[in-house]
Amino acid sequence: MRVLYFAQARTAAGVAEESLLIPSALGEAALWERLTGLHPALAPLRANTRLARNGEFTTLGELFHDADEVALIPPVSGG
Amino acid sequence: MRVLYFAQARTAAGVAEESLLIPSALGEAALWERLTGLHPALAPLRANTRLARNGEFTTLGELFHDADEVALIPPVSGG
Amino acid sequence: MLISIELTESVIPAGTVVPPPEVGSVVEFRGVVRASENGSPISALRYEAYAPMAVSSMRRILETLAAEHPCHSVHVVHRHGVVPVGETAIAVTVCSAHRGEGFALLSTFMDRLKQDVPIWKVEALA
Amino acid sequence: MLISIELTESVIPAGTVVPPPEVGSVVEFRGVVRASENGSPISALRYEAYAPMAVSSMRRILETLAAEHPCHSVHVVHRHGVVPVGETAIAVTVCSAHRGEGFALLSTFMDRLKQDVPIWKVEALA
Repeated sequence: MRVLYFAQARTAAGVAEESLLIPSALGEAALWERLTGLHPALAPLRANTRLARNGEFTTLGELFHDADEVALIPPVSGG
Repeated sequence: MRVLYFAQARTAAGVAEESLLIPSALGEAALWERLTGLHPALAPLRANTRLARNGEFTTLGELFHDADEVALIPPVSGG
Repeated sequence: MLISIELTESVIPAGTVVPPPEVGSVVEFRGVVRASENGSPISALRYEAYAPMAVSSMRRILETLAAEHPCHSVHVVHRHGVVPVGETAIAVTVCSAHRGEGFALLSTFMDRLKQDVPIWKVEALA
Repeated sequence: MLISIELTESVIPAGTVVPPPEVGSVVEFRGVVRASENGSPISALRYEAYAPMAVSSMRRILETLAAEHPCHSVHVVHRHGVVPVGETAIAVTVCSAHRGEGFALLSTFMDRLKQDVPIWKVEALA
Protein backbone atom coordinates (compact mmCIF):
# COMPACT_ATOMS: atom_id res chain seq x y z
CA MET A 1 0.00 0.00 0.00
CA ARG A 2 1.22 3.43 -0.91
CA VAL A 3 0.43 5.96 1.83
CA LEU A 4 0.50 9.70 1.14
CA TYR A 5 0.73 12.24 3.94
CA PHE A 6 -0.33 15.81 3.31
CA ALA A 7 -0.09 19.10 5.20
CA GLN A 8 -0.11 18.55 9.00
CA ALA A 9 -0.14 14.79 8.45
CA ARG A 10 3.07 15.06 6.46
CA THR A 11 4.64 17.15 9.21
CA ALA A 12 3.51 14.70 11.89
CA ALA A 13 4.63 11.61 9.98
CA GLY A 14 7.87 13.25 8.91
CA VAL A 15 7.50 11.75 5.43
CA ALA A 16 5.43 12.64 2.38
CA GLU A 17 4.82 9.05 1.39
CA GLU A 18 5.78 5.51 2.22
CA SER A 19 4.97 1.91 1.29
CA LEU A 20 3.36 -0.54 3.66
CA LEU A 21 2.78 -4.24 3.21
CA ILE A 22 -0.86 -5.09 3.95
CA PRO A 23 -1.23 -8.89 3.79
CA SER A 24 -4.99 -8.82 4.21
CA ALA A 25 -7.64 -6.13 3.86
CA LEU A 26 -7.94 -3.71 6.77
CA GLY A 27 -10.80 -1.59 8.03
CA GLU A 28 -10.27 2.06 8.79
CA ALA A 29 -9.68 1.58 12.52
CA ALA A 30 -7.06 -1.10 11.92
CA LEU A 31 -5.32 1.02 9.32
CA TRP A 32 -5.19 3.99 11.69
CA GLU A 33 -3.68 1.75 14.38
CA ARG A 34 -1.02 0.68 11.96
CA LEU A 35 -0.27 4.28 10.94
CA THR A 36 -0.21 5.73 14.46
CA GLY A 37 1.95 2.79 15.53
CA LEU A 38 4.48 3.85 12.92
CA HIS A 39 4.05 7.58 13.55
CA PRO A 40 2.69 8.32 17.04
CA ALA A 41 2.50 12.05 16.24
CA LEU A 42 -0.37 11.26 13.85
CA ALA A 43 -2.66 10.25 16.71
CA PRO A 44 -3.91 13.76 17.57
CA LEU A 45 -4.77 14.37 13.91
CA ARG A 46 -6.96 11.33 13.59
CA ALA A 47 -10.14 13.03 14.79
CA ASN A 48 -10.25 15.49 11.91
CA THR A 49 -8.23 13.75 9.20
CA ARG A 50 -10.13 11.93 6.46
CA LEU A 51 -8.78 9.02 4.48
CA ALA A 52 -8.92 8.79 0.71
CA ARG A 53 -8.53 5.50 -1.09
CA ASN A 54 -7.42 5.67 -4.71
CA GLY A 55 -8.31 9.34 -4.94
CA GLU A 56 -11.72 9.26 -3.27
CA PHE A 57 -12.87 9.85 0.26
CA THR A 58 -13.77 6.55 1.86
CA THR A 59 -17.16 5.72 3.26
CA LEU A 60 -18.02 3.88 6.44
CA GLY A 61 -17.01 0.22 6.39
CA GLU A 62 -14.76 0.50 3.35
CA LEU A 63 -11.74 -1.82 3.31
CA PHE A 64 -8.15 -0.97 2.43
CA HIS A 65 -6.06 -3.33 0.33
CA ASP A 66 -2.38 -3.73 -0.38
CA ALA A 67 -2.72 -2.39 -3.92
CA ASP A 68 -4.42 0.83 -2.79
CA GLU A 69 -3.08 4.35 -2.71
CA VAL A 70 -4.24 5.81 0.59
CA ALA A 71 -3.99 9.50 1.43
CA LEU A 72 -4.35 11.24 4.78
CA ILE A 73 -6.38 14.39 4.21
CA PRO A 74 -6.30 16.88 7.09
CA PRO A 75 -8.87 19.70 6.89
CA VAL A 76 -8.36 21.33 3.51
CA SER A 77 -7.64 25.03 3.05
CA GLY A 78 -7.40 25.64 -0.66
CA GLY A 79 -8.83 28.55 -2.62
CA MET B 1 -38.61 72.71 -17.99
CA ARG B 2 -36.23 70.50 -19.87
CA VAL B 3 -37.83 67.17 -20.73
CA LEU B 4 -35.72 64.16 -21.73
CA TYR B 5 -37.21 61.19 -23.55
CA PHE B 6 -35.40 57.86 -23.49
CA ALA B 7 -35.77 54.55 -25.30
CA GLN B 8 -39.44 53.84 -26.23
CA ALA B 9 -40.43 57.26 -24.89
CA ARG B 10 -37.99 58.91 -27.28
CA THR B 11 -39.37 56.88 -30.16
CA ALA B 12 -42.95 57.72 -29.19
CA ALA B 13 -42.27 61.44 -28.69
CA GLY B 14 -40.12 61.64 -31.81
CA VAL B 15 -37.63 63.83 -29.96
CA ALA B 16 -34.86 63.17 -27.47
CA GLU B 17 -35.48 66.35 -25.53
CA GLU B 18 -37.48 69.54 -25.55
CA SER B 19 -38.21 72.61 -23.45
CA LEU B 20 -41.59 73.37 -21.93
CA LEU B 21 -42.73 76.47 -20.16
CA ILE B 22 -44.33 75.54 -16.84
CA PRO B 23 -45.74 78.76 -15.30
CA SER B 24 -46.69 77.06 -12.03
CA ALA B 25 -45.77 73.80 -10.36
CA LEU B 26 -47.50 70.68 -11.69
CA GLY B 27 -48.26 67.37 -10.12
CA GLU B 28 -47.40 64.15 -11.93
CA ALA B 29 -50.87 63.67 -13.43
CA ALA B 30 -50.97 67.20 -14.81
CA LEU B 31 -47.49 66.85 -16.25
CA TRP B 32 -48.45 63.61 -17.99
CA GLU B 33 -51.51 65.32 -19.47
CA ARG B 34 -49.30 68.04 -20.83
CA LEU B 35 -46.84 65.52 -22.30
CA THR B 36 -49.42 63.21 -23.84
CA GLY B 37 -51.20 66.27 -25.23
CA LEU B 38 -48.00 67.16 -27.05
CA HIS B 39 -47.18 63.57 -28.00
CA PRO B 40 -50.27 61.33 -28.03
CA ALA B 41 -48.10 58.26 -28.78
CA LEU B 42 -46.73 58.55 -25.23
CA ALA B 43 -50.10 57.66 -23.70
CA PRO B 44 -49.69 53.85 -23.89
CA LEU B 45 -46.28 54.11 -22.21
CA ARG B 46 -47.56 55.98 -19.20
CA ALA B 47 -48.47 52.88 -17.20
CA ASN B 48 -44.93 51.59 -17.01
CA THR B 49 -42.84 54.72 -17.47
CA ARG B 50 -41.40 56.39 -14.40
CA LEU B 51 -40.53 60.05 -14.14
CA ALA B 52 -37.24 61.35 -12.81
CA ARG B 53 -36.85 64.93 -11.63
CA ASN B 54 -33.32 66.32 -11.60
CA GLY B 55 -31.81 62.87 -11.84
CA GLU B 56 -33.90 61.07 -9.23
CA PHE B 57 -37.07 59.03 -9.42
CA THR B 58 -39.95 61.02 -8.08
CA THR B 59 -42.11 59.98 -5.18
CA LEU B 60 -45.84 60.25 -4.78
CA GLY B 61 -47.08 63.82 -4.59
CA GLU B 62 -43.87 65.41 -5.79
CA LEU B 63 -44.24 68.64 -7.80
CA PHE B 64 -42.54 69.59 -11.05
CA HIS B 65 -41.22 73.11 -11.59
CA ASP B 66 -40.12 75.12 -14.56
CA ALA B 67 -36.46 74.92 -13.62
CA ASP B 68 -36.50 71.13 -13.41
CA GLU B 69 -34.96 68.57 -15.72
CA VAL B 70 -37.54 65.84 -16.10
CA ALA B 71 -36.81 62.50 -17.70
CA LEU B 72 -39.19 59.80 -18.91
CA ILE B 73 -37.77 56.44 -17.85
CA PRO B 74 -39.37 53.43 -19.55
CA PRO B 75 -38.50 50.04 -18.03
CA VAL B 76 -34.73 49.87 -17.98
CA SER B 77 -32.71 47.08 -19.62
CA GLY B 78 -29.07 47.79 -18.91
CA GLY B 79 -26.39 45.31 -17.95
CA MET C 1 -15.64 51.64 0.02
CA LEU C 2 -13.97 52.96 -3.10
CA ILE C 3 -16.44 53.32 -5.94
CA SER C 4 -15.60 54.06 -9.55
CA ILE C 5 -18.24 54.22 -12.24
CA GLU C 6 -17.66 54.84 -15.89
CA LEU C 7 -19.82 54.97 -19.01
CA THR C 8 -17.89 54.46 -22.19
CA GLU C 9 -18.37 53.96 -25.90
CA SER C 10 -15.07 52.06 -26.15
CA VAL C 11 -14.20 48.40 -25.72
CA ILE C 12 -13.96 47.47 -22.02
CA PRO C 13 -10.59 45.83 -21.42
CA ALA C 14 -10.31 42.54 -19.47
CA GLY C 15 -9.52 42.55 -15.74
CA THR C 16 -7.25 45.47 -15.02
CA VAL C 17 -7.89 45.66 -11.28
CA VAL C 18 -4.78 45.21 -9.14
CA PRO C 19 -5.89 44.13 -5.67
CA PRO C 20 -4.36 45.97 -2.70
CA PRO C 21 -2.78 44.01 0.19
CA GLU C 22 -5.92 43.63 2.31
CA VAL C 23 -7.97 42.15 -0.54
CA GLY C 24 -8.36 38.38 -0.69
CA SER C 25 -11.27 38.17 -3.12
CA VAL C 26 -11.83 39.67 -6.53
CA VAL C 27 -15.22 38.88 -8.05
CA GLU C 28 -16.05 40.10 -11.52
CA PHE C 29 -19.17 40.00 -13.61
CA ARG C 30 -19.11 40.69 -17.31
CA GLY C 31 -22.33 40.95 -19.24
CA VAL C 32 -21.64 40.03 -22.84
CA VAL C 33 -23.80 40.66 -25.92
CA ARG C 34 -25.21 37.34 -27.07
CA ALA C 35 -25.58 36.34 -30.71
CA SER C 36 -29.35 36.21 -30.56
CA GLU C 37 -32.05 38.44 -29.12
CA ASN C 38 -35.58 37.10 -28.70
CA GLY C 39 -34.64 34.16 -30.90
CA SER C 40 -33.30 36.17 -33.86
CA PRO C 41 -29.64 36.37 -34.76
CA ILE C 42 -28.10 39.81 -34.22
CA SER C 43 -24.73 41.41 -34.78
CA ALA C 44 -24.85 44.04 -32.06
CA LEU C 45 -27.01 45.85 -29.54
CA ARG C 46 -27.33 49.59 -29.19
CA TYR C 47 -27.44 50.88 -25.62
CA GLU C 48 -28.71 54.26 -24.53
CA ALA C 49 -28.08 55.83 -21.13
CA TYR C 50 -29.35 58.78 -19.16
CA ALA C 51 -25.74 59.21 -18.20
CA PRO C 52 -25.75 61.54 -15.16
CA MET C 53 -28.59 59.68 -13.50
CA ALA C 54 -27.17 56.27 -14.46
CA VAL C 55 -23.92 57.14 -12.72
CA SER C 56 -25.52 58.72 -9.66
CA SER C 57 -28.02 55.89 -9.23
CA MET C 58 -25.32 53.23 -9.48
CA ARG C 59 -23.32 55.09 -6.88
CA ARG C 60 -26.29 55.34 -4.56
CA ILE C 61 -27.11 51.65 -4.93
CA LEU C 62 -23.51 50.72 -4.16
CA GLU C 63 -23.31 53.02 -1.15
CA THR C 64 -26.49 51.48 0.21
CA LEU C 65 -25.27 47.91 -0.36
CA ALA C 66 -21.88 48.65 1.19
CA ALA C 67 -23.53 49.02 4.60
CA GLU C 68 -24.71 45.42 4.46
CA HIS C 69 -21.83 43.93 2.47
CA PRO C 70 -18.70 45.94 3.26
CA CYS C 71 -16.14 45.62 0.49
CA HIS C 72 -12.91 47.33 -0.35
CA SER C 73 -13.76 48.65 -3.79
CA VAL C 74 -16.18 48.38 -6.70
CA HIS C 75 -15.41 49.32 -10.28
CA VAL C 76 -18.26 49.54 -12.77
CA VAL C 77 -17.88 50.17 -16.48
CA HIS C 78 -21.00 50.19 -18.65
CA ARG C 79 -20.84 50.62 -22.34
CA HIS C 80 -23.30 52.64 -24.42
CA GLY C 81 -23.70 53.10 -28.15
CA VAL C 82 -23.27 50.04 -30.37
CA VAL C 83 -21.82 46.94 -28.67
CA PRO C 84 -21.03 44.05 -31.05
CA VAL C 85 -21.82 40.43 -30.22
CA GLY C 86 -19.23 38.88 -27.93
CA GLU C 87 -18.15 42.20 -26.46
CA THR C 88 -18.67 43.27 -22.87
CA ALA C 89 -21.61 45.59 -22.20
CA ILE C 90 -20.93 45.84 -18.48
CA ALA C 91 -18.05 44.85 -16.23
CA VAL C 92 -18.32 45.04 -12.46
CA THR C 93 -15.34 44.14 -10.30
CA VAL C 94 -15.61 43.86 -6.54
CA CYS C 95 -12.58 43.61 -4.26
CA SER C 96 -13.14 42.49 -0.68
CA ALA C 97 -11.33 40.81 2.18
CA HIS C 98 -13.34 37.59 1.75
CA ARG C 99 -15.47 36.26 -1.04
CA GLY C 100 -18.83 36.14 0.74
CA GLU C 101 -19.40 39.88 0.85
CA GLY C 102 -18.04 40.27 -2.68
CA PHE C 103 -20.49 37.77 -4.17
CA ALA C 104 -23.38 39.24 -2.18
CA LEU C 105 -22.65 42.82 -3.16
CA LEU C 106 -22.07 41.99 -6.81
CA SER C 107 -25.15 39.87 -7.38
CA THR C 108 -27.42 42.25 -5.46
CA PHE C 109 -26.00 45.21 -7.35
CA MET C 110 -26.76 43.54 -10.67
CA ASP C 111 -30.35 42.86 -9.59
CA ARG C 112 -30.80 46.48 -8.56
CA LEU C 113 -29.14 47.79 -11.71
CA LYS C 114 -31.56 45.81 -13.86
CA GLN C 115 -34.48 47.41 -12.03
CA ASP C 116 -33.48 51.01 -11.53
CA VAL C 117 -30.49 52.25 -13.50
CA PRO C 118 -31.56 54.27 -16.55
CA ILE C 119 -29.77 52.36 -19.30
CA TRP C 120 -31.59 50.67 -22.15
CA LYS C 121 -31.01 48.20 -24.93
CA VAL C 122 -32.73 50.28 -27.60
CA GLU C 123 -31.97 48.41 -30.78
CA ALA C 124 -30.84 44.99 -31.97
CA LEU C 125 -28.78 45.28 -35.16
CA ALA C 126 -29.20 42.45 -37.63
CA MET D 1 -20.81 21.80 -19.68
CA LEU D 2 -17.18 22.27 -20.65
CA ILE D 3 -14.88 21.85 -17.67
CA SER D 4 -11.19 22.66 -17.59
CA ILE D 5 -9.13 22.29 -14.43
CA GLU D 6 -5.49 23.10 -14.07
CA LEU D 7 -2.98 23.09 -11.23
CA THR D 8 0.01 25.28 -11.86
CA GLU D 9 3.10 26.65 -10.16
CA SER D 10 3.11 29.68 -12.49
CA VAL D 11 1.41 33.07 -12.29
CA ILE D 12 -2.26 32.84 -13.31
CA PRO D 13 -2.90 35.41 -16.04
CA ALA D 14 -5.90 37.77 -15.88
CA GLY D 15 -9.14 36.95 -17.69
CA THR D 16 -8.28 35.08 -20.86
CA VAL D 17 -11.69 33.51 -21.46
CA VAL D 18 -13.28 34.46 -24.77
CA PRO D 19 -17.04 33.91 -24.48
CA PRO D 20 -18.74 31.98 -27.30
CA PRO D 21 -21.88 33.42 -28.99
CA GLU D 22 -24.45 31.87 -26.64
CA VAL D 23 -22.80 33.22 -23.51
CA GLY D 24 -24.20 36.38 -21.95
CA SER D 25 -22.56 36.15 -18.54
CA VAL D 26 -18.97 35.67 -17.48
CA VAL D 27 -18.47 35.49 -13.72
CA GLU D 28 -15.00 35.17 -12.31
CA PHE D 29 -13.66 34.67 -8.82
CA ARG D 30 -10.04 35.22 -8.00
CA GLY D 31 -8.70 34.33 -4.58
CA VAL D 32 -5.70 36.50 -3.87
CA VAL D 33 -3.03 36.05 -1.20
CA ARG D 34 -3.52 38.72 1.44
CA ALA D 35 -0.67 40.55 3.16
CA SER D 36 -1.49 39.13 6.58
CA GLU D 37 -2.37 35.69 7.91
CA ASN D 38 -3.83 35.33 11.40
CA GLY D 39 -2.85 38.93 12.12
CA SER D 40 0.82 38.61 11.14
CA PRO D 41 2.33 40.16 8.02
CA ILE D 42 3.43 37.63 5.43
CA SER D 43 5.13 37.75 2.06
CA ALA D 44 3.68 34.57 0.54
CA LEU D 45 1.78 31.38 1.21
CA ARG D 46 2.89 27.92 0.24
CA TYR D 47 0.16 25.65 -1.12
CA GLU D 48 0.29 21.89 -1.32
CA ALA D 49 -2.07 19.74 -3.38
CA TYR D 50 -2.90 16.10 -3.74
CA ALA D 51 -2.99 16.84 -7.42
CA PRO D 52 -4.83 13.91 -9.03
CA MET D 53 -7.55 13.88 -6.37
CA ALA D 54 -7.79 17.69 -6.33
CA VAL D 55 -8.48 17.68 -10.07
CA SER D 56 -10.89 14.74 -10.01
CA SER D 57 -12.81 16.06 -6.99
CA MET D 58 -13.19 19.52 -8.56
CA ARG D 59 -14.48 17.88 -11.72
CA ARG D 60 -16.96 15.78 -9.80
CA ILE D 61 -18.22 18.79 -7.80
CA LEU D 62 -18.69 20.77 -11.01
CA GLU D 63 -20.47 17.93 -12.79
CA THR D 64 -22.83 17.60 -9.85
CA LEU D 65 -23.51 21.34 -9.68
CA ALA D 66 -24.07 21.57 -13.44
CA ALA D 67 -27.27 19.55 -13.08
CA GLU D 68 -28.77 22.24 -10.86
CA HIS D 69 -27.08 25.28 -12.42
CA PRO D 70 -26.48 24.53 -16.11
CA CYS D 71 -23.70 26.68 -17.49
CA HIS D 72 -21.71 26.73 -20.70
CA SER D 73 -18.22 26.30 -19.29
CA VAL D 74 -16.10 26.48 -16.16
CA HIS D 75 -12.38 27.06 -16.08
CA VAL D 76 -10.50 26.50 -12.83
CA VAL D 77 -6.84 27.25 -12.27
CA HIS D 78 -5.39 26.67 -8.81
CA ARG D 79 -1.83 27.47 -7.99
CA HIS D 80 0.42 25.41 -5.75
CA GLY D 81 3.91 25.98 -4.42
CA VAL D 82 4.79 29.49 -3.22
CA VAL D 83 2.26 32.22 -4.07
CA PRO D 84 3.39 35.77 -3.20
CA VAL D 85 1.08 38.34 -1.62
CA GLY D 86 -1.17 40.00 -4.18
CA GLU D 87 -1.01 37.11 -6.63
CA THR D 88 -3.92 34.87 -7.54
CA ALA D 89 -4.08 31.50 -5.79
CA ILE D 90 -7.24 30.42 -7.58
CA ALA D 91 -9.19 31.71 -10.55
CA VAL D 92 -12.57 30.28 -11.49
CA THR D 93 -14.38 31.57 -14.55
CA VAL D 94 -17.95 30.56 -15.34
CA CYS D 95 -19.61 31.27 -18.69
CA SER D 96 -23.38 30.92 -18.89
CA ALA D 97 -26.32 32.21 -20.85
CA HIS D 98 -27.52 34.36 -17.95
CA ARG D 99 -25.89 35.51 -14.77
CA GLY D 100 -28.09 33.73 -12.23
CA GLU D 101 -26.81 30.24 -12.89
CA GLY D 102 -23.24 31.52 -13.20
CA PHE D 103 -23.29 33.18 -9.78
CA ALA D 104 -24.98 30.16 -8.20
CA LEU D 105 -22.56 27.64 -9.67
CA LEU D 106 -19.50 29.72 -8.84
CA SER D 107 -20.32 30.51 -5.24
CA THR D 108 -21.49 26.96 -4.48
CA PHE D 109 -18.38 25.54 -6.12
CA MET D 110 -16.15 27.69 -3.93
CA ASP D 111 -18.00 26.54 -0.80
CA ARG D 112 -17.57 22.91 -1.80
CA LEU D 113 -13.94 23.39 -2.77
CA LYS D 114 -13.16 24.81 0.66
CA GLN D 115 -14.67 21.71 2.27
CA ASP D 116 -13.53 18.84 0.11
CA VAL D 117 -10.77 19.56 -2.39
CA PRO D 118 -7.40 18.32 -1.12
CA ILE D 119 -5.37 21.51 -1.34
CA TRP D 120 -3.77 23.14 1.67
CA LYS D 121 -2.12 26.35 2.74
CA VAL D 122 0.82 24.69 4.45
CA GLU D 123 3.10 27.60 5.29
CA ALA D 124 3.02 31.37 5.64
CA LEU D 125 6.34 32.90 4.63
CA ALA D 126 7.42 35.97 6.63
